[in-house]
Amino acid sequence: MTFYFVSIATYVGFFMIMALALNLQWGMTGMVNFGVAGFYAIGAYTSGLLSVKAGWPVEWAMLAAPVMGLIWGAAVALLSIRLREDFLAIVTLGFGEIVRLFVLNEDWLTEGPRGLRIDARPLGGMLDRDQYAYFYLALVAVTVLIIFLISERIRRSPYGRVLRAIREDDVVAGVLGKVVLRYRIQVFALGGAFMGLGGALYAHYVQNISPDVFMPMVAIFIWMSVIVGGAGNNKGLLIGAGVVMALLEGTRFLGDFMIWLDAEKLSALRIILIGVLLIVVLRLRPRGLMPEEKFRYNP
Amino acid sequence: MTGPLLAVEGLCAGYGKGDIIKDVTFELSAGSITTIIGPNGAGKSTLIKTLAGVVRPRIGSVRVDGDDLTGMVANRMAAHGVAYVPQEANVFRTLTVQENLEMGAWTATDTRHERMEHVFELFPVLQERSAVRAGNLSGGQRQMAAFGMAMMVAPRLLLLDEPSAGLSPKMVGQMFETVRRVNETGVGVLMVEQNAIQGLGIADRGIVMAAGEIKLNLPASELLDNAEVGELYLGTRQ
Amino acid sequence: MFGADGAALQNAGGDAILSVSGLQKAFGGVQALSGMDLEVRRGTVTGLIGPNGAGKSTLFNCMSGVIPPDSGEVHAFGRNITGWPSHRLAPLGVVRTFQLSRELGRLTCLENLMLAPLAQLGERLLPIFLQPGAVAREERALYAKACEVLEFARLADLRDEYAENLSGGQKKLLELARALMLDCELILLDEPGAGVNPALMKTLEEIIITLNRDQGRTFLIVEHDMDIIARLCDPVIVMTEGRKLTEGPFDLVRRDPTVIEAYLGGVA
Amino acid sequence: MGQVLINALVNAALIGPPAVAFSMLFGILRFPNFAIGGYITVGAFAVFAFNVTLGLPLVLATLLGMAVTGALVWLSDEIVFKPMREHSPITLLIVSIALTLILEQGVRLFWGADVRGFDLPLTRPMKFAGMRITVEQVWIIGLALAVASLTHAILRYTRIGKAMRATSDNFMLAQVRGINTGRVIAFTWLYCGALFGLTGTLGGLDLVIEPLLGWNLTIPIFAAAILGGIGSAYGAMLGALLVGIAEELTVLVLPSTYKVGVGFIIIALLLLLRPQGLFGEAQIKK
Amino acid sequence: ATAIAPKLVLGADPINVGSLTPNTGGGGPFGPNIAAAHRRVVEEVNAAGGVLGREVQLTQENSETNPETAVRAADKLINVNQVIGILGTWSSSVTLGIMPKCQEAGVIQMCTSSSADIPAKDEKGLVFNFQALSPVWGDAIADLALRRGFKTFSLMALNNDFTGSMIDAFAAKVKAKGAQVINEPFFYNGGQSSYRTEVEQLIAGDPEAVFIPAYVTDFTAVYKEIFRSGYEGQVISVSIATGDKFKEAVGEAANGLLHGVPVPPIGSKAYAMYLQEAGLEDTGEVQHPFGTAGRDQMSSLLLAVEKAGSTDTAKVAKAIWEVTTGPGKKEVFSVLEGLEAIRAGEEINYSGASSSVEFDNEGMVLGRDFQLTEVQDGKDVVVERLEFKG
Ligand SMILES: Nc1ncnc2c1ncn2[C@@H]1O[C@H](COP(=O)(O)OP(=O)(O)OP(=O)(O)O)[C@@H](O)[C@H]1O
Ligand SMILES: Nc1ncnc2c1ncn2[C@@H]1O[C@H](COP(=O)(O)OP(=O)(O)OP(=O)(O)O)[C@@H](O)[C@H]1O
Ligand SMILES: CC(C)C[C@H](N)C(=O)O
Ligand SMILES: [Mg+2]
Ligand SMILES: [Mg+2]
Repeated sequence: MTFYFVSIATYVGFFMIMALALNLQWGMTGMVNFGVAGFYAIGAYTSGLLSVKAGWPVEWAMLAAPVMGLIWGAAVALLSIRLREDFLAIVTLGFGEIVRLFVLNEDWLTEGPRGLRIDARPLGGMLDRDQYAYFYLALVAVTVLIIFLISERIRRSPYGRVLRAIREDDVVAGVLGKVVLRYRIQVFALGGAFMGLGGALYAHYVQNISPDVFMPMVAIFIWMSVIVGGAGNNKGLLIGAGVVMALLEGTRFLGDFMIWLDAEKLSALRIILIGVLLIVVLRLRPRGLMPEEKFRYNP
Repeated sequence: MTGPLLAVEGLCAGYGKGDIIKDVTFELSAGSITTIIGPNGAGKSTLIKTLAGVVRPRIGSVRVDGDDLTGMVANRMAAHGVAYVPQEANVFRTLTVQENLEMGAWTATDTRHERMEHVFELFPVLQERSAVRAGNLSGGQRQMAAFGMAMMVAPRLLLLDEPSAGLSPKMVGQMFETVRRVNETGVGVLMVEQNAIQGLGIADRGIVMAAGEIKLNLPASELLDNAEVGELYLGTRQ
Repeated sequence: MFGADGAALQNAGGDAILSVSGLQKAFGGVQALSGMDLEVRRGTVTGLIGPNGAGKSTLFNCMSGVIPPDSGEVHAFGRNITGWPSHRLAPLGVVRTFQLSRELGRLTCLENLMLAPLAQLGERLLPIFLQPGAVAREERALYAKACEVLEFARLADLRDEYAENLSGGQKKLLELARALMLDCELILLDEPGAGVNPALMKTLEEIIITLNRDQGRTFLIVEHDMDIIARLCDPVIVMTEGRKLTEGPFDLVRRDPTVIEAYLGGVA
Repeated sequence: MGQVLINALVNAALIGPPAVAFSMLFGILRFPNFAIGGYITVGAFAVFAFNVTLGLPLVLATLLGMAVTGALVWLSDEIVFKPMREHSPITLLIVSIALTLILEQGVRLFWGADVRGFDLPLTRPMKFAGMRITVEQVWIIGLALAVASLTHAILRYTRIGKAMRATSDNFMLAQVRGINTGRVIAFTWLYCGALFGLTGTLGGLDLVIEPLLGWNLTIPIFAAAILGGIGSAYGAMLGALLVGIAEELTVLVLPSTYKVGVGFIIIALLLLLRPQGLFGEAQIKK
Repeated sequence: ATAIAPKLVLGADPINVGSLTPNTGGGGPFGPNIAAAHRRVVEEVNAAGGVLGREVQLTQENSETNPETAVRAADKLINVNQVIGILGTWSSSVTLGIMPKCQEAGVIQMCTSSSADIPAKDEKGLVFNFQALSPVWGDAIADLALRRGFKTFSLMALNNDFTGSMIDAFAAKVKAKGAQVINEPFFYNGGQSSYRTEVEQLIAGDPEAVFIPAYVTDFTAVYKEIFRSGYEGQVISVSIATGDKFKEAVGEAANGLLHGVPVPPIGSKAYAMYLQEAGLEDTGEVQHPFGTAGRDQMSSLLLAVEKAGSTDTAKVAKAIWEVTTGPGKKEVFSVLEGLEAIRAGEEINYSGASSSVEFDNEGMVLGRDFQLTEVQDGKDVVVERLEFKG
């Protein structure tokens, strides 16, 4: 049982990384990113392919993932300079799908639908199975912490203030001399980098990735984490990630109590329950469990 | 019915926690104009929104012509003859000027054409721009459209929130003149104005609001002459 | 046309820091600007008046990079700024307000103001991590300044309120206060007085006058309140139908029959 | 090439009506409602139940199915969305995704995941000038056109339509002018619900009835509506046509596996040229 | 005759077995059958006194046909339920997706997936596949199709691993036998809003026959489109896509369709037993191609546990071969028969409902018959059969 919790905690960690990144892009800056799964995939495949096919040391491969995420984040932001919020939604959604189609179809590179087996992992072979689980959890936790601190610093700084101003009204921000485009690109790229790193950590943890992993559903879970936690609030969405995972996993144990249901009905019921609980949570806490805090300067 | 057209008693209302307007009581007699003045954030718009049914009252009562309309939602208020022109967001931006005016006549479609003629006479520029979406009007034109919408029905009570803001001096004069003429047909008018001199100029009574409360409620001419009021709210004292 | 007064005016102001020539802008069939010309001289508080729909706000939009003009040129501080994006203007020294206030709703009043000043160190990504001390110091200075401006605008009590929760007039005040936070030499105000309580507006006028006299800031003000124009502005430019009608000291302009006919009506 | 056009037209006709409905709902409630997938699926199964289980003729079953779906969609508003009116669009978006999961799985709970079809034999195409089209497809196209014109006429000329546009523009002001916004919104849900029910039938005819039917249509619908400019009935139809054509033409240059992706790229390019959508109007705030 | 059947030993730890089936998503039409079959076997065994005197405790999870969810489900089965084996994965991406976790924890996997990567990636010899690998399918179906005399083919397939290698094998066989593949074989994605372009592309060269390996959901939509396109040639697919539900959904238009599949030994004893257990009538058609495998998975696992006398997975894995594979042993057709025989000290060879269940040394099933079927009057009629020759 402990190991189950350790591994679930690790998955929560991935969600947290992704949610922090999304919060930076959307919660703080107002840039809708429906292509979360695409960035996740970019990170996962970059690191996976570099370590499996190019023979890079796994640590280097994992560091290349955020770089790749950064580049693509900047590219997507540049492409959508002129777009309104809802259009950014389609462009990013499309981006996520294209990434998935790419890994699905370019099997000469990615192994396509067969999936990529990744045996390499950091400190692989030096720890036994139990120790390794703890080690990886620690690795993910440290990453979450670092990204959290960076995000918090941004949020509390004048930089974060500009981001929120852009979120509210980009024309006003422009008239006040803020180079809106630069901020948008920086933030989207930074978020992309965090997502890339999240993808890399995920890939080397599950050790087998395939295009099916990066379906839009993953993006939906990340969005849920941010919304349930409280958009704009980094602490809140850490909780949000936990809550969403608890919903996803907790409902698994349903079967232990409702043994009279057959597997198909049970799995339908489980997803229905996730949906209902989600609606209830949002109904009770529309701005999330921990809404964005107001800033009070008291120097 | 010989009582007042509008009777407000002990009204409290607000948005989040805490009341913005506190224990407001006043009456407006039929066929009269009352102008509310006061500093920014005094709660003038909140009061008028509460009377229009946009903000829910927490305590107190609102009666129009003896009917208890307390807590009634805005569309039913409108059906009861209350016409309201908001301070902000007062036109349908994506509808054309003409459609906006038609929306003004929602509760009284029969006299729509004459009334529209009348509004166009008043503000010829609206006729010129009648096919333009209201969101693309200039600030003042938009204000005319908003006012014009309220002119599309024959209300019992007209609630105006800063109708003169953004209008050119010439138009301000015309607008107040129109209000006066409408009033003469027996419509009660309650109006918030920062242009106090002119606003009070056509009014029977003036109310000074500050910090959510009614500070003074006097005949308009007395208020205009009141030195303290002049200094604090009108900026007339040098 | 203005004789001696016109000459006096020439001397009163310095060189033109903002000039617009032949500006045209059409929306579909509506010619909002049709060859607008205008000069704003350094150190003046210039008024811009004209009937509703004359094209004043459109002119502001074209000058501040919010929309591109169809033709014509805009020069500021000796540079041709036609078609520049708005974020390049503030560093050059031009800032504007909006007629319908555009507050940043879910920022507090204080934040709305602290956001405004240009070239803040803390607005760049690396310094917030590498020079936290300097950023904090800068923030303290901004904070002090913002508090001061909030005080003037009588918004001090609301400093931690979200701007979306302000009253209509308060939003206009915030709009003005935000522009005053920037150290811009040229400030364009679109109807700062509309909806603001006249007593308070007087205080604000004093601030504008102080900024103009003591710091040499230049203002271009669109306003329909003739008292404000009379007290603040010299010269006054009148526009109708997308172009300049006349220009001069307010006392002269207000007696111009064409101006009375088009704009003032019987009242003023 | 002609065939490509016909194919694109059929695609568009399938996506068009729900895109119109999506666009209307977006316009009036200000959030992208991703529960459309669930609604369409429910619609398809409702029609299936009337048509196959109860043995009613397809046309009648469709009408009944549209009514049922309309009612259900309206009910979903009463129960789920109405109490959340004030909340941010993205929160509502997430809620609508949760709702689509519930609807889809609810269908699965009753009917399982098997594929199904209506009681209507498949037909071979009619041929002319080397192009092919089936009777069903002609119907689909005709219905789509009818829906677009009807919606346009309602919005433009009827009282309720004007009330809908006013409500979608400025909710508070609409109330102030005396419009019963609650009733307007209820009508909008019912109308759009009926369109989703219709899409259930058309989708079931063209593709296959199964719980994910609606989900598979969601993204093209979303893209078409946005592309057309929110709130415009003809815009949504034209958006659908462009999405259809984009996807059809892709295959001429790239492996068809990239079809969906290229559709997106073309949409992105179009939006870069015309950021407000095809029929949307740019707004300049002053 | 059950004198030796032991009663459940009270207080003994149960034997934990996990079932991870695609109850929703792409495998949704098949998962529930597999899950139900697993449960039936376990119930039967428990009712008869369990294995090694211990109760078998079954935990069932839904993979959603999605490796991301499946990995977490597997995590739960491994760490919470402490299962010795995870049975029933269907899609290759799921089977491969959970493989690292299973290998690390030493958990046996039993699947019906067809990716050729499965044996390659199974480093510990813990994976047993109850399904022929897809190249075998492609080869066999091509062989059967060629016997019908077609000379030109066009190919397209749902884009997944299962169909990918099948198409290659099919094309290779076709060419080897002197017929032609006239298009550049291509893939399409499931879950699309239309398949018109794909069909257009497929029939462009007017081939005599088209081969489309796919899953039932997308194939139904594709087939309708082919029919509506007016294509008059022969459509060939795999039987998993053309079951009863498919025929109901497309109605008469299904007539004339050819489909091939590795078949349970129809008419065999175990298959008949399966039909009875599942409450199905014997229609002479292939029913529950994967449910049958589910039965065989659970049966062979439990037999192997009994045989190994322990739940040590390495030993159990070895015992799986012992109870299923090899000549000269007593043939058993159900788990109870087998348990009885093992307890009686006999060597057994389990013959299943999905196949005779013989594994090669990589754990891949060997003995599968193939059959080509034609839909006539809404019914499957066998036209060719390719029997597995041991
Ligand atoms: N986006 C637009 N589309 C169509 N017409 C427009 C648009 N913007 C402005 N106009 C028109 O251009 C003219 C000038 O508008 P502008 O807002 O510049 O006037 P203004 O001088 O600021 O008036 P006010 O004093 O009322 O604010 C008006 O007639 C207006 O209707
Ligand atoms: N939506 C809102 N939510 C919370 N507080 C609000 C909201 N609207 C107004 N307030 C607060 O209520 C108070 C009164 O606002 P109101 O709009 O009634 O003032 P007003 O007298 O009309 O001012 P003005 O002359 O500036 O229009 C203000 O302090 C404002 O901050
Ligand atoms: C149909 C099955 C035999 C194959 C399985 N669906 C796979 O993806 O490998
Ligand atoms: Mg107000
Ligand atoms: Mg203006």
